[in-house]
Amino acid sequence: MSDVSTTHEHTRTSSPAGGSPEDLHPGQLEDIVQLICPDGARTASPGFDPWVADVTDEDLLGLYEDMIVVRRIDTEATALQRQGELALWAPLLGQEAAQIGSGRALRSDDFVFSSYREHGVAYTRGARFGDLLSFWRGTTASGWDPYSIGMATPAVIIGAQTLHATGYALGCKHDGVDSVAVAYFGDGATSQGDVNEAMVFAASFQAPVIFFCQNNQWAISEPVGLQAQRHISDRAPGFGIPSMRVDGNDVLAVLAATRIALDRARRGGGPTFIEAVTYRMGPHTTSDDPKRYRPTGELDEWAAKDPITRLGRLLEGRGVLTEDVATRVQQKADAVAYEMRAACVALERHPDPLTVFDQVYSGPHSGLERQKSQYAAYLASLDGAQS
Amino acid sequence: MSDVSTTHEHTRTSSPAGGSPEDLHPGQLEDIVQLICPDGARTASPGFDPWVADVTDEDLLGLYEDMIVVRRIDTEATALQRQGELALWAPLLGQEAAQIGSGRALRSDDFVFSSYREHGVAYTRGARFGDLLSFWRGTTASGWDPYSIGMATPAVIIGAQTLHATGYALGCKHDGVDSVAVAYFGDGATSQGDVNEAMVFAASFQAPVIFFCQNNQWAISEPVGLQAQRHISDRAPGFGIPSMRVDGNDVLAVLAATRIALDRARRGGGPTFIEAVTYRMGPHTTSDDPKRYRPTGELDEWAAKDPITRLGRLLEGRGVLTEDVATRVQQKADAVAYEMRAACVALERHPDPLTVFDQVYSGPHSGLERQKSQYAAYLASLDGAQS
Amino acid sequence: MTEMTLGAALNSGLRRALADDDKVVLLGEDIGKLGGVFRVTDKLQEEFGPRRVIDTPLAEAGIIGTAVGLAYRGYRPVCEIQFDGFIYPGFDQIVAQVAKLHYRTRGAVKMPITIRVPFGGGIGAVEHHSESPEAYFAHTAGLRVISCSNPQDAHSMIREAIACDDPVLFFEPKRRYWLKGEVSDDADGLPMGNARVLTEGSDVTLVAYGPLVPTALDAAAAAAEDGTSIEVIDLRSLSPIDFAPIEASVRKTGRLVITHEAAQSGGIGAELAAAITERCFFWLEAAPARVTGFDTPYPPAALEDAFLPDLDRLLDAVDRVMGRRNSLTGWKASA
Amino acid sequence: MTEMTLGAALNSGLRRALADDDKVVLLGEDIGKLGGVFRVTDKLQEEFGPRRVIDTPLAEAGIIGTAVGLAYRGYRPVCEIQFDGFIYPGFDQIVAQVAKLHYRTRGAVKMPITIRVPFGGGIGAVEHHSESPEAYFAHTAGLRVISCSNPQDAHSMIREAIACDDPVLFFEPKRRYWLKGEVSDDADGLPMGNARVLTEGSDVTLVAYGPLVPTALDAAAAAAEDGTSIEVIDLRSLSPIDFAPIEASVRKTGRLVITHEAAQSGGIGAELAAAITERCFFWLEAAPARVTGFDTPYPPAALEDAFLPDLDRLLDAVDRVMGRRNSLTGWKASA
Ligand SMILES: Cc1ncc(C[n+]2csc(CCOP(=O)(O)OP(=O)(O)O)c2C)c(N)n1
Ligand SMILES: Cc1ncc(C[n+]2csc(CCOP(=O)(O)OP(=O)(O)O)c2C)c(N)n1
Ligand SMILES: [Mg+2]
Ligand SMILES: [Mg+2]
Repeated sequence: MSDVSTTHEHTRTSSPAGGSPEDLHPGQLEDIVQLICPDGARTASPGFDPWVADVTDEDLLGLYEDMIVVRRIDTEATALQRQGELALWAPLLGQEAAQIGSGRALRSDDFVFSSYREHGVAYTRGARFGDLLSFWRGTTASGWDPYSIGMATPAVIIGAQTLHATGYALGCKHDGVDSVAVAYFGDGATSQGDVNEAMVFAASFQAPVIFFCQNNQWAISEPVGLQAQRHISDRAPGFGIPSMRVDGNDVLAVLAATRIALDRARRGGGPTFIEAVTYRMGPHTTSDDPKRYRPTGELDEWAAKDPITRLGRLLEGRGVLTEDVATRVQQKADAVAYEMRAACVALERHPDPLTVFDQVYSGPHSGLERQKSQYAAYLASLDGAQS
Repeated sequence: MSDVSTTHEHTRTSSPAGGSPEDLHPGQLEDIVQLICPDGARTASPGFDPWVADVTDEDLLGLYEDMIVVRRIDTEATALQRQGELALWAPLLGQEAAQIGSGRALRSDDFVFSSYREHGVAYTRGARFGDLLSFWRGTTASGWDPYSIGMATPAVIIGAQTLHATGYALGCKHDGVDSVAVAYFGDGATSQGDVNEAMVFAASFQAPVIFFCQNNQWAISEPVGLQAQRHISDRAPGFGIPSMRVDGNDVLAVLAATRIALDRARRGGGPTFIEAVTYRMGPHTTSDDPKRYRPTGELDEWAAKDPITRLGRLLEGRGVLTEDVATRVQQKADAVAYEMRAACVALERHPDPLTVFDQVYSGPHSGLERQKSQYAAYLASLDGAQS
Repeated sequence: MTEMTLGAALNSGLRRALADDDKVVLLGEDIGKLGGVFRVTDKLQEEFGPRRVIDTPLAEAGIIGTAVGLAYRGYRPVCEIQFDGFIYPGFDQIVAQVAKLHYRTRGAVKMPITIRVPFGGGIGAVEHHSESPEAYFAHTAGLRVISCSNPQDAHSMIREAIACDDPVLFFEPKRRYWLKGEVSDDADGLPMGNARVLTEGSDVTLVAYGPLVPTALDAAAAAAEDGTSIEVIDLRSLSPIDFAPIEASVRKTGRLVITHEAAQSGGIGAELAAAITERCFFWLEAAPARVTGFDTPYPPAALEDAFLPDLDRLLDAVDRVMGRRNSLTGWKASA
Repeated sequence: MTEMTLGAALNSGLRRALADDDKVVLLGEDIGKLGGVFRVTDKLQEEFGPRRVIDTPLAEAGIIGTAVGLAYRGYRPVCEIQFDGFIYPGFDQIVAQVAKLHYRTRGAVKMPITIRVPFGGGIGAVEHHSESPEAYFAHTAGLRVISCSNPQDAHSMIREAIACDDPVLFFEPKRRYWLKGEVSDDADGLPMGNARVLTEGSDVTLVAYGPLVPTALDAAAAAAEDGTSIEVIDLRSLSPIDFAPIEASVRKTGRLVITHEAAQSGGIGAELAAAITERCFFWLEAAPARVTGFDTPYPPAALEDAFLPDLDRLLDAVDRVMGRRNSLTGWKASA
């Protein structure tokens, strides 16, 4: 007798409640939502199409431009790092659709809690270039003022921000507003206790939060199979959180899924989990060497599913992306890169040493004040000694 | 359009893979495995029956006796606490079947990692009474030598032991033995990061570990609905861990489920999650006052599903539990209680103060040695001053 | 002025904070219907509803992390950690997030989070229920760490902590929850960051905080009978430490004894001894003495009397710094 | 004797430990194929297989908690924490389980777990990658805390830590991973618990550990040119502290300077200053001086030179304890 028949395996790839998978997601591969195929074909999806019915070709071109721009930002930042202008950079290469599709779905009063790789999301929120880079240059501990763009300071501690998003969402709910908090994190992050606790709290409080996981297949050198034995999207339902698995290289599918989740949250339906299946085409950071662990061929395989190429093909097919338009988009991207580089090198490299004491506390602190004045005296004495 | 149809809800109560629920668990209520009804009737379950086919009436009587005894131990310990012989006690009242049914399924070379309420499990492992109580009396930081009975020192930090069980199980696997680690924890514990990380690690390593959750409906004053929006057993499959939901007041169903999980683990099938649905009929601990939070009627409702009564009815019906036998069992329980009380009061109340320094480290430690000798000198000087 | 226990004074301080500012929310395990295992939040959920007094799932990182998000949203969360020994699962969120977010965001985001921790031993509890983890937080930049020792301070300081825009670790002396005292709504106005001189004295400065303050006062009374004059200082703020009154006192007495229940190595006493030595080296007649818990885990209840600083150990240290006798080297009292 | 970097010396120490005892297993994030982000475990998985060198899921509590279970089963786990600032999610498992299980079980269960932590700043890294959390662990009973400062010690001490039946927090000075030195398999035999006098001196005792040991040696060399004789002591063990050689040194020099990168308040320097004052009060010519990181979070890279103790700050402190000048009070050097 096999024990398999006596226990609840629950572990097969789940299909949506009601209806067969085919009815709902004609375009999907392996139970994944896809609206634009790698070859640029638009596939119909009765379940998701209505959520992007209002998206015009103009809008699509906008998303295309966004993706071109953030890829250019990424390339430029990588170059800045190689040139010693940045200390480090975590490339988003390959994840443009996941970030632009979700970021562009948000309202300005929504609030993003991200990890360190969400430069594309930050771009959609309107982060200034200097603020995008000062952290990576080592000038400041972080960039933008979170309240100015509705996006928290990125969390480096893996997973911590998912709880912050949950708490923020609880606050929105208690405030009676329909703003939504969105937590971005990676596949590796799903192993952290914090992320699982966030799902418990979000489900318990029915908080208007979206857990947006970019499954880019890798956590530094560790493949996603080490972190999860099932699709990552299979985890949330057990916590009482509905989930979706979308092609993260399909900007339209990501947009649709995010809109669905936002709508549910705004209408009091609580949290939703989205797994955007994508790929980190670059190194983990500029310090990393993926050659040590990436199987040969894998990169090529994913290059064939490139998020920008496929939307480009669709738009070309529709005659929207003409050569002229493509040139204009590229010029915009170059202008952005130029502006960003200028903002980068303008960032202070040698702040006043005494600022090390600033903003530790919001009010006076006797201990720090003493250390600061002693340090000031010391610095002055050095001057004295040197003079 | 409703978003419900477009997202994978996955959230309905799952049924076993293949076959209708009725085929597999005729006796179950709400998708729960049950072999003995509250009225004592034995219900058939094609999936689970084969796993207890070898259980004789004599064996059942043994389980019955175990439950009577551990309930008596529990009552006696509560009395000892009221009389000031114990500082605290965490009653297991109501959870006898969950603990005896699982504990008796284990081999001596299996290893238990429990929480603080598993006195019944400790009894099945052969813990001595003094060792069961010295922690609660405040005499020692813990009781038994874990290696002597194959059961770790109970964990007070909620959920921590689930990771220990996972690590131990990984060790068993690497040692090439078929011993299994069993982690016991409560419904409240499922909210802790550690428990979720344990599932991630166990699934990733395919460790031979059983996650045995006694869902006794309460975490101190918090009802299980605050911790989990779905059945607790619904959580594990998303981690890639098959799960079962059994009537935790049905000792036979618990035995069967535990055997299934043990068998899978021994054969290299990895972890299993068991939710034993039961009820904490007493206070959280002797310091707690459930009147502040327990809805009226709830206790009565569960009293009707008492684990001991139902097995008693079954055995009476079969003519196994005669009045004579009942008396013998009661005498055994009383004898155990008597022996335990004696062991309790014999426990040292005033250990040598200098033992406070013992066993912090396994080897010499200059810092502690100095503190110890200074403290010894101080104590000696007090004697001197008082003489 | 009303007489109440320290626990009740906290309860009334929390009630006032909830009433005064609707951004104040309480989060914790069993703080609702049960009113907390020590009843410090008794009836507050009934009064302010389950959106202000929130029973959370059982996870400390979850509690603190959720509070961080609420603070981002403009709330002033007050988190209850059920017992000292259960704060560690929340340690990362406290140390890496709560403590650092103001610095990280260069002041853009405030973290007015209060984390209430019943701490210390002496109640005969089982493991993890009697710890004194305050030094971990006092070593963590970005946090303020305070502890009260009497009902009036409990009431005033909890309100001040909640009103403070910085995160505050609030250590409640659990074995003194039942200590009674007069409480008025307007305290004497001594800010929570300040130490308080409780008894003036000329021979020895004795610094304590939280649960050991009453013990220190007893020691001063006993010493006074023997003709030794002790200045007892209630530290109140463990980070930052209010050094001015201690410096002033030590410059007068020349002798310092510090006491806490936490392990000696790296405890608050180490910082106090080091800093006072730096500041008052030429005034010291003897090395500052520390009377503390040992460098062991908190022991089982049967051994806690051996572990905990008490009157006799304080007096022994007083004798030592007075050069009278020295248990450490075996020189016995002649009495 | 071979010349190698400190990182390579750790690698070879780990390799020896794996080869000598098949109960030794390595656990961590990215320690397998990648060989760790600092390559300290480079090629070890290739050599010993994925059951001995285990890439774990991304969760520090999971790593430590799994190690506890392995230790229960008789293994000797060596856990790598990728960077100092990522140890906090594992804090509860370390402080409440790893540290206490031997005491809790009255010696029945041993916890021969080594937790490797690359720590400290100076590498221009982003937040959480430059912290010095050692004081948290030195304040925790049940742990041993050590730190190496040169390749030979790295090699010998990691092997000794793994062989030790108690849990050991092993702090690796990450900015010195590339420091080169001779390494032999048989070290000089100085146990990991002992401090080492690196240079004899008569004027000032200067205690450092980990990354600041080379800085301390530089300071001693610079001071020697000015005619000041400094005795540099490499602490090596932070818990317990090996006081004997420091006491002996201070009784000779009368002056103590202590340095570390961690925040000053409640750091190792506080304990050292307090304890040495207790032990050597009548020999001290000046209050022990601490040259440390400030009581702030570790700053962004552009400010780390301001934060980190360096040669000049050490010399300033030497001048101060020598009574030569006092930057603290504004008395400037005449030079
Ligand atoms: C608590 C913690 N542990 C370890 C790290 C080191 N670390 C930084 S990124 C990373 C991998 C994260 O992988 P994933 O969550 O998949 O995100 P991705 O980098 O792929 O975007 C690790 C281990 C960290 N930042 N925080
Ligand atoms: C980390 C931690 N937080 C809080 C507590 C306090 N506490 C002790 S038991 C308990 C409830 C546990 O509920 P559950 O897991 O359902 O187990 P049960 O007591 O019902 O057996 C709580 C909150 C603890 N022991 N550890
Ligand atoms: Mg990833
Ligand atoms: Mg429970």
